[in-house]
Amino acid sequence: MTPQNAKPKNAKALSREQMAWRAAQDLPDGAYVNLGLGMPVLAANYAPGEREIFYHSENGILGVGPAAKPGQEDPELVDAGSRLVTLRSGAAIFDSAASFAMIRGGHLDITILGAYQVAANGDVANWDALMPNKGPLIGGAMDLAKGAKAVHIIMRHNTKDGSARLVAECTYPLTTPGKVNRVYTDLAVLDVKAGQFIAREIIPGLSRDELTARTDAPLAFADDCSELVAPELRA
Amino acid sequence: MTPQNAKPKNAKALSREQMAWRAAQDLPDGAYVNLGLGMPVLAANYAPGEREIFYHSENGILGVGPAAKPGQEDPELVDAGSRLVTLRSGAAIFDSAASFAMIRGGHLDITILGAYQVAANGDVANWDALMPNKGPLIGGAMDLAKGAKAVHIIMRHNTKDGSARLVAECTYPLTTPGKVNRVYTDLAVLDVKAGQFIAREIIPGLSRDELTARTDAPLAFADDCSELVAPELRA
Amino acid sequence: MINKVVGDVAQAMAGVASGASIMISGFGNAGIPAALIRVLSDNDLDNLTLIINAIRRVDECSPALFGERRVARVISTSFRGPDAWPSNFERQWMDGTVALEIQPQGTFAERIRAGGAGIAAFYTPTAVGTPLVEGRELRDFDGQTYVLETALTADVALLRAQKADRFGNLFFQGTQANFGTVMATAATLTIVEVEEISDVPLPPKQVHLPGIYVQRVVQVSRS
Amino acid sequence: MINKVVGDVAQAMAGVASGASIMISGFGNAGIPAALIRVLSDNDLDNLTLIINAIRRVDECSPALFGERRVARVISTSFRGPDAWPSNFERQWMDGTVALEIQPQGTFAERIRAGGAGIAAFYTPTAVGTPLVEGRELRDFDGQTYVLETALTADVALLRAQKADRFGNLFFQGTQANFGTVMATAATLTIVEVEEISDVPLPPKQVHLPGIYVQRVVQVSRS
Repeated sequence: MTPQNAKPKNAKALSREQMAWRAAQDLPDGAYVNLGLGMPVLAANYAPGEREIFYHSENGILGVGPAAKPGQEDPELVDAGSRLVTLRSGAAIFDSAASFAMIRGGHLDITILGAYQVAANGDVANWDALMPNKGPLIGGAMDLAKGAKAVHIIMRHNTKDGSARLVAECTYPLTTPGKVNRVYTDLAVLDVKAGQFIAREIIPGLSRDELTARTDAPLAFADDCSELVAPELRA
Repeated sequence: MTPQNAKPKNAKALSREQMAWRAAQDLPDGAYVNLGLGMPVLAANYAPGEREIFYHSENGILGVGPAAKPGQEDPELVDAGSRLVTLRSGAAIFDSAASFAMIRGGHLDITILGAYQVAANGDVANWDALMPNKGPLIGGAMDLAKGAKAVHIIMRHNTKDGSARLVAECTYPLTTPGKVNRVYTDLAVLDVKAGQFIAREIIPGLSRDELTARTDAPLAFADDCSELVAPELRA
Repeated sequence: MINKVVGDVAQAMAGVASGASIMISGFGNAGIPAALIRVLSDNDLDNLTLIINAIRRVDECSPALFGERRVARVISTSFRGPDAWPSNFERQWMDGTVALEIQPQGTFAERIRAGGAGIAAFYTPTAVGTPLVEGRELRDFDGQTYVLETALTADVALLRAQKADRFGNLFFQGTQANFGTVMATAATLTIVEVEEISDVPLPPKQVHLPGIYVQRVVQVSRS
Repeated sequence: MINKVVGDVAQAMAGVASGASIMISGFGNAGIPAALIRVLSDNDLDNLTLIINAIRRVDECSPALFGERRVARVISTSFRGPDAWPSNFERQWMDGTVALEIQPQGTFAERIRAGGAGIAAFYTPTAVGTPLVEGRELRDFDGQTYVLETALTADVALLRAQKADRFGNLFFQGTQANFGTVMATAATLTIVEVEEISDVPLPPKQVHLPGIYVQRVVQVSRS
């Protein structure tokens, strides 16, 4: 695939907030969900309000609530992004060993992670882009990707130079092989199944040909493939 | 060794309570101690009152207090012997996995166990006397004997038919090899060191020869070997 | 909305089937889910595997379970209790109709923890040098010998706790937690009988077991 | 009488020597023993091994520790923080003067737990299929592949908690526990700075870490 422009010309790519919003719509009522740093953690702002979702933070919270209001912060209550947070009703707190026992033991329903690359066989690479002078950032991602019942990825469809992030085979070091179920990009929502990506939703104005050109892996389209429409959201 | 009478004729063997009392005198201030079922658990009644000792119960207590008084029992607060107990000040409660992590991790200072046999190399056998129609009773003994920093045994010096329990080699299945440091019997206090028993205290009236005859293993006498005198105690 | 509270013990036990492996909490009387155990023998189950430390309590709660030979296999840590010998279970152990796997209590607890924590196996020093590890895989680390033990999981875990809220969060009284906390993590379906359902969510620092590990809660008052 | 409370941080850190392996708790700012970290660089130590998730916090608390090249080796889970690059630690990683062992956070936590729990090694699925396990011992259990990880222990653990009593029992505020609870079990000498010394013993159900795992406690108020 020839590198493209980072973003399509004839369609409006989703913003970070809109990608997070879209991912949030798929979180079911009663789900236990871990949100990775960056875009994934924004999803908590956009889940439909009537659903009860327990957000897990790998430093030891099940039931992360909204960010603490100024003046009401508890400096010792932080999430995995070191943000000062609150707890939702029914939350529990525990230590890191218990937290990763929960992750590794397969108890979380969904983890949403950022990534550099996702391959058509479900491999994900998100911890080391092999950049000079940039150290690796493993943290809890390998445990989460391996342990969660479902792995959802939020990432831009292409790199800044237009290269594909949805690839036939990851060129960056893997976080875990074969675990990704779904990818939310700024152009589409895609399932990962049987060695290919299956587009379920595409942003208005983007042709199937352009999505195919921007994807460096086997890509099919769901029979009910529809428009990916997200509300306007402030950053 | 020819079987003897169960008890010596010319000396008064210690009672269960007196053996427990003697073992309790060696529990230092600030020690974390697990007491096995039977005679060992009696030791808690006899430790010098000015010493702060934290008794561990493998079902999840560090800081077992005295038995609950009638009418003040909490039916959900039991020790490893299923006795309704209280907590001492500064006690903590945890689950069985945490309790055995504490045991196995080598954090307890002393465990006092009952036994069928102790060998001169420190082997102990206390879970299966190979009696017909008597099932094994492992419980937490193997973890405790392996994990505690020091293993003390309370047991009668001889069986009911007069056979030795302090032996050159255990004939019953081992609980753990090579871990016993000290044995409190109804006749003597003995250290286990360098492949032999070393008598440190002997009850009044019992000759060294008779103790030797009643011990089926290498037996030496400490230079400062003294009389083992325990107060009269009610059962 | 999350609501894990069910109306009665029959609903709580719905779907527990013949052939199931069932972990049961309890040490002494603390944490024994006596009402759930009784329902086990009301239902027409057989070929059960019981994973339980307090094996003799089963006979006390429900003589029919062994009496009617519904249990095929027991994994436990000891079974010679202080009471009159033999219980129904013990009779079946003696006549060889119940398979018994017996192991140190710490190994039992750690295997269950591993089962819930995604650890496939671990090396423990306990029981090395004893007949229990004959034929087993041993290995030295830093000059000490360890035995390989594998994780234990089950279809069902039965627990008792003092309080629960609708999220399935549990508060344990006294030493009620014992094996229950790890059993809940290692079973597909965790069912808990509790003294009290709290109408308000338990405060976070009072949650001894997070509701993620609990599927059903039922109130069974003992008082 | 048991009294684990010492008068000041210098007393608390007495005997921590060059060449020591030191576990340090903390996630974000929660549970970071900042005062103890600062004392580490006041003392004339070198050749230290730091076992810490929040490695960049060390530079923030005590630039001298890496600045004066007192650390020979770091075991951590990631170190590219959100702040300006590079920290003193990161400079030394780049020029190769600090050895770095990096691993998944769950493996890091579990290795430390194993160290405190007497487990020599365990098989975990995390990182299988990634470059991190190249050359490592893999093994299949029930059709899934696992990697063998060994226990981590240390000479010293440094923690921060909200409250302690004279027995060394700890109460953690918020998410302050994080790695501290397991680090305390895996170290020979556990030193804790706390916001508050409680004159009365902590109630049993408020004890998040039993005092058996704590050797010294010192009050360091942040407010």
